Amino acid sequence: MTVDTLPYTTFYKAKKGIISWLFTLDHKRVALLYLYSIITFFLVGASLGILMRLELFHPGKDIVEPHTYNQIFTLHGVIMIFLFIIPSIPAVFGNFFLPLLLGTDDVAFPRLNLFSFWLYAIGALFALGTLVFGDGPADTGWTFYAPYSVRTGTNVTMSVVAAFVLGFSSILTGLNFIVTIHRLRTPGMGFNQMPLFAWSLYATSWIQLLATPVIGITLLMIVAERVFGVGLFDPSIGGDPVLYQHMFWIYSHPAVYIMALPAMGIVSEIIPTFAQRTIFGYKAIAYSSMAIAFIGYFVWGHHMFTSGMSGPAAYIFSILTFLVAIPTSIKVFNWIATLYKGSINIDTPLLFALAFIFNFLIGGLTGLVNGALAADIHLHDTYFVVGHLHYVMFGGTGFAFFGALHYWFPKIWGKMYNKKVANTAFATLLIGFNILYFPMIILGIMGMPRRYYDYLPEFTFWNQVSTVGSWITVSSLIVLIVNLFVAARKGKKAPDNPWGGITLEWQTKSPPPLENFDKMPKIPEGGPYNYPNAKSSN
Amino acid sequence: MYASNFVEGVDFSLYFILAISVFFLVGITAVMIYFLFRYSKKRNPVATNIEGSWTLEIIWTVVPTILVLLMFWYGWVGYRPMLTAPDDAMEIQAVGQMWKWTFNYDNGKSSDTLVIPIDKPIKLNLVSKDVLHSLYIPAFRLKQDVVPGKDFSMWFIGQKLGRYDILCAEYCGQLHSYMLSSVTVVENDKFNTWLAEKQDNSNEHPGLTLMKKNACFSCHTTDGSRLVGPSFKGVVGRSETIIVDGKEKTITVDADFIKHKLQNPLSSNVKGFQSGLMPKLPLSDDEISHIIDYVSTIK
Amino acid sequence: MDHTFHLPNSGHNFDAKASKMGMWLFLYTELLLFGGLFLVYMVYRELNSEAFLLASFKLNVWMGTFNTVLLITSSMTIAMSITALQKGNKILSIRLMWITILAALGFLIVKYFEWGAKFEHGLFPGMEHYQQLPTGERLYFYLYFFMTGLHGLHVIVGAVFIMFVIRGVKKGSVTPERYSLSENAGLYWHLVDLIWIYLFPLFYLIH
Amino acid sequence: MSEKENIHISSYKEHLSTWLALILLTFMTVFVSVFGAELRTLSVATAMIIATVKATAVGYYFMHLKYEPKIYKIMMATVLGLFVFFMIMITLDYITR
Ligand code: HEA
Ligand code: HEA
Ligand code: HEC
Ligand code: CUA
Ligand SMILES: [Cu+2]
Repeated sequence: MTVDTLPYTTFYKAKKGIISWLFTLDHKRVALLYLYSIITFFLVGASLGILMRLELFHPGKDIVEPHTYNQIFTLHGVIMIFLFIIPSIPAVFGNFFLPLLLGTDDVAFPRLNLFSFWLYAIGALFALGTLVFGDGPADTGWTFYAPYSVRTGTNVTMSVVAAFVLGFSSILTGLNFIVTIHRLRTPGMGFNQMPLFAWSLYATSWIQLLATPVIGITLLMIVAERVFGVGLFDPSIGGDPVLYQHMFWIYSHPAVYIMALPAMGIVSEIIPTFAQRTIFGYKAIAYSSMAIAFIGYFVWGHHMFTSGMSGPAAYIFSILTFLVAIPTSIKVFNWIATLYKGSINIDTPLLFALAFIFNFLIGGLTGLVNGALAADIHLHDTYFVVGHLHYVMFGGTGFAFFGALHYWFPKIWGKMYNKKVANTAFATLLIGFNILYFPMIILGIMGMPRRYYDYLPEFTFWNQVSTVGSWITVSSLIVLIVNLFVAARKGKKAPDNPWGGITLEWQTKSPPPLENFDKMPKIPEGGPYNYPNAKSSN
Repeated sequence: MYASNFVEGVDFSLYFILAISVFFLVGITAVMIYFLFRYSKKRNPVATNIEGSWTLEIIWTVVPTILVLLMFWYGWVGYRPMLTAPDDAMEIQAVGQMWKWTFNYDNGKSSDTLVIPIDKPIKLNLVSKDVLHSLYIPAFRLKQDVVPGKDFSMWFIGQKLGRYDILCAEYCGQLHSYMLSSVTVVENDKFNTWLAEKQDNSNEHPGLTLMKKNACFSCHTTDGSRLVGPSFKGVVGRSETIIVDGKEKTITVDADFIKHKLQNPLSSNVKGFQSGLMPKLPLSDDEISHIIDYVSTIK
Repeated sequence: MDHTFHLPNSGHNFDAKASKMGMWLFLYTELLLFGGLFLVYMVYRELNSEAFLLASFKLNVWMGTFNTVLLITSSMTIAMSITALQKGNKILSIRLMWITILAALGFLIVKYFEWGAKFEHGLFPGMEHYQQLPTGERLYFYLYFFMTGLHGLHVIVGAVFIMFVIRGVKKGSVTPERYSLSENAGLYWHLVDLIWIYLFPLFYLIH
Repeated sequence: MSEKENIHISSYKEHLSTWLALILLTFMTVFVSVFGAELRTLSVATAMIIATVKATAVGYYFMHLKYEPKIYKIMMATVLGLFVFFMIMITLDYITR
């Protein structure tokens, strides 16, 4: 641990004033701009989620009209997907830590990086602008399925343009990361000496780069269709709504791995640090990221098993869906094996990482159920899918996001949070989360369709359990966020390397100086996680 | 006995995967928690660097692969029979439109709910008049999207007497969650008498019959309350604000306006209501005048 | 404050290889953007092959051929302009770039007349005659306008990009040693050509 | 970066001959389609093959792909492979419906 008492200027203090933030070229500041916006949108989206749960507490009308409910879940989905979860880990922690992990001082194209943030901001304005302009936010579901999305009078155009702009922002982030990884690794660091988070970002970036344009053009077609009044998916001119679904999912399935892979990268960082030993199966984890990214392109059809797709196509998509589960399971087993013979320091970030594994298991295994043709015929578009998607996205990526926040908090702010409060928030969050979403899986098996404003009386009990869970979840999240907020302002000073990590970001000061490193960072001998204090295995 | 011929296959694939899932979930979680205690910093102050093991990697690649292939297989086995209906299946047309199901039988009978004979293959030919819907019978474990412009179908055999819910499982707009109906499985002879029952519309206003048939009442009420569209109560002669080409104007609703509205639903929009929802229905001039005739009687 | 240490692998250094790689990656996204449209085209053509055939007779093959030649030629001139720049011949390089821009302009003018003719016949989506066409032909013209329109947009962007390079060469920010901007403009322009190479047979030559 | 860049400067002659090939191929494809109308499906196939040959020439010579490091070719192949896979899967759905 370097205890450097020489005064230095942190990146916070290097320049002053709001302008210096909004036009910054420093990757760390861009990351923080993203962080604050993303947390804001998460809170907006989450509040909409709470509203839905309140409405669903009883069958029949409780607080909003059906039309409003439909707008709420659409806006909830759009915010959570495009404004929160897709940018969450790459744009915040990727931006902040990729250069640090690689031992460089910025991403390859700092200007482009700022530009992606601005695109993100513009996209966000469009998404929220639907609240004010036109006939309110879209009421189509986040999937914007034609032809309903073409017929409805709500402001679909603006929501779709928002998604388009946000997609562009995501493409540019991906592009930036790929070039950064290819060109800016510190001398001596080959691909196989890169930390696993960098690997996962590399895989993610390729998905962002190659899948996003497809949805871009698809959404443009929806816009054109609404503007000219006729279009490519309109059945009355021979168009095919099922083709729209193909185009949509060609992007949106790979997109779920944009959400999941960086989260897996985080977990692969946290576990070795807290087990104080090298990661088990470095190459298996690294290459399985690439495998997931690659196979992930070929399974989009599993969202369309009931859409009228042909039997042979369903057959192939189903088999490929199952194959994509294999590289994920390889990762899970390697993580567990990394705990074996470690010297485990049970601390908040590790708890989040392990909770990620637990939740993601439930999410992933329910995903397998969805992938089976017969089962999916029954479960498609029911609450089972809603349960699945929250388990993987919130229980998985969401937990990893909060885990990363707790892991790197001392590095970003140079302060330490109150661990007792953090652990309490964690425990209640885990419990509340499961009470909130497990009932949805049961409801789905019982046959309750999703996007339902009202439901049959037999579904009441589990809906009420779920709503109660949502209250626990809110409370614990508020505690979690307030705790971090307080710590950032007046927490105790944290050491430069509080967890004893050996990846390069821990070799600089907390918070890092403007140029990240003031001397050449040293790559650990024998792999990025080869802890010098641990016994070697033979 | 299962409610339909598909229940067994679907449930088997579902519970087969769930069982394996529970095994892995419990197993992995237990091992994780055990390691957490066994190798905590207190109990095991010095860690051991283990780089990995290709034997293990291969084991935990191959075993899940075999398991998922099994899962795939049972999924396919349960699904395959859904693809092709037997030739002797009885065909019924199922029409989905915003927010109503209609079932048309070969003899011209049409009904809001589905009634089928027991133990007989039924083939539903699915037609959508507007947007996507999905005909979902949870008890039968069966679901198929209804796509405008495409002739898709689904088939099944009702194997147990009783009444089961039909739900719409594909989001289709405002009242998606109210697009409900039911399927009743009855004895064969009971079905035949039901099918032969003629619907007696002779003392009903022809306009009303037409409007029921076209599902006007899923959006419009006759008692003055607001649903999706304006109520028909006292429409004729009502003065209201409409929006044409983005400009507001005040008109008095009369027969001509209604006729125009039915022929070109998108040409105008009543202020305060969502535009774009009122469907364009293939109505002849005669039918339109019947409808107008009836609408004028709703006071 | 006063540390003088700088990493050798800095994101703020000029790195020609990085910017070329960035450009290529960007081209991939462009390819897949059009790729999405090609997928839609493929499906609809499969479902309506007769109608597509009939509709394609309403396009003018010779105008299309002329435009193809224009784009190929401009592709050559821009490639040559990079060679000229690398060899230090700035004036030739600028001239070749101007020729490229002129070709782009020519392309757009021909397109303008083609589109104009279609407008006159009311073939633009939403127009009177369009609404009376059989469904397959409507899809064809919808795709025609969408795809050539988007391509036209790329032609404009490419031309503007090249103008920036010309300015750079004149001002001295693009030089025989530091030519990656001109290289990237060239790559972009070739992509525009590449897409047209497929658009041309798919719309004009289904005979 | 400090490492030595190995710059390849393509010659004017190479560009010119590529151009010539492209023009010839263009006229060939027009010829086949306008005068070989009876061939029908065959002409679609030829048109696409010719287009692909042209595209390869543009990529290889005009865009210098030939002289780039291997990684560029791998990336390009991946992208195209991906796209072809999309085409195959969607076609599969439509032809087996
Ligand atoms: C972070 C996002 C994320 C992730 C990672 C996943 C991962 C997976 N998803 Fe999920 N999915 C979504 C987000 C995600 N999904 C969303 C948002 C939707 C709904 C979209 C909408 O309609 O709105 C959806 C919907 C969805 C469907 C469509 C359901 C329907 O609408 O009918 C299907 C169907 O196959 C599916 C499957 C899978 C599978 C097989 C995986 C796999 O990758 C999971 C792999 C993981 C594991 C398998 C667990 C770990 C493995 C082990 C512990 C080893 C033991 C396991 C074996 C024996 C193999 N998902
Ligand atoms: C990352 C993604 C994500 C996350 C985190 C969430 C979080 C939540 N979602 Fe989400 N959800 C989706 C993504 C997500 N959702 C998607 C993609 C859909 C599909 C949409 C569609 O069908 O088109 C969906 C659909 C969906 C439905 C189904 C709607 C339907 O089909 O009818 C429901 C229903 O209960 C629901 C509920 C919730 C709830 C209660 C939360 C809660 O967990 C939220 C918990 C968080 C909090 C409670 C935050 C606490 C803080 C505050 C409340 C603010 C306090 C204020 C300050 C301190 C300033 N969601
Ligand atoms: C899917 C919902 C829906 C269905 C089905 C529907 N309508 Fe409507 N209708 C609307 C909406 C919404 C409006 C108001 C908005 C507008 O003007 O477009 C409307 C407006 C009208 C108006 C104008 C009312 C006024 O106050 O000026 C008439 C008349 C009308 N509908 C008749 C019918 C008839 C007759 C049918 C059946 C044959 C029918 N509608 C079916 C949704 C529907
Ligand atoms: Cu019909 Cu939902
Ligand atoms: Cu998916």
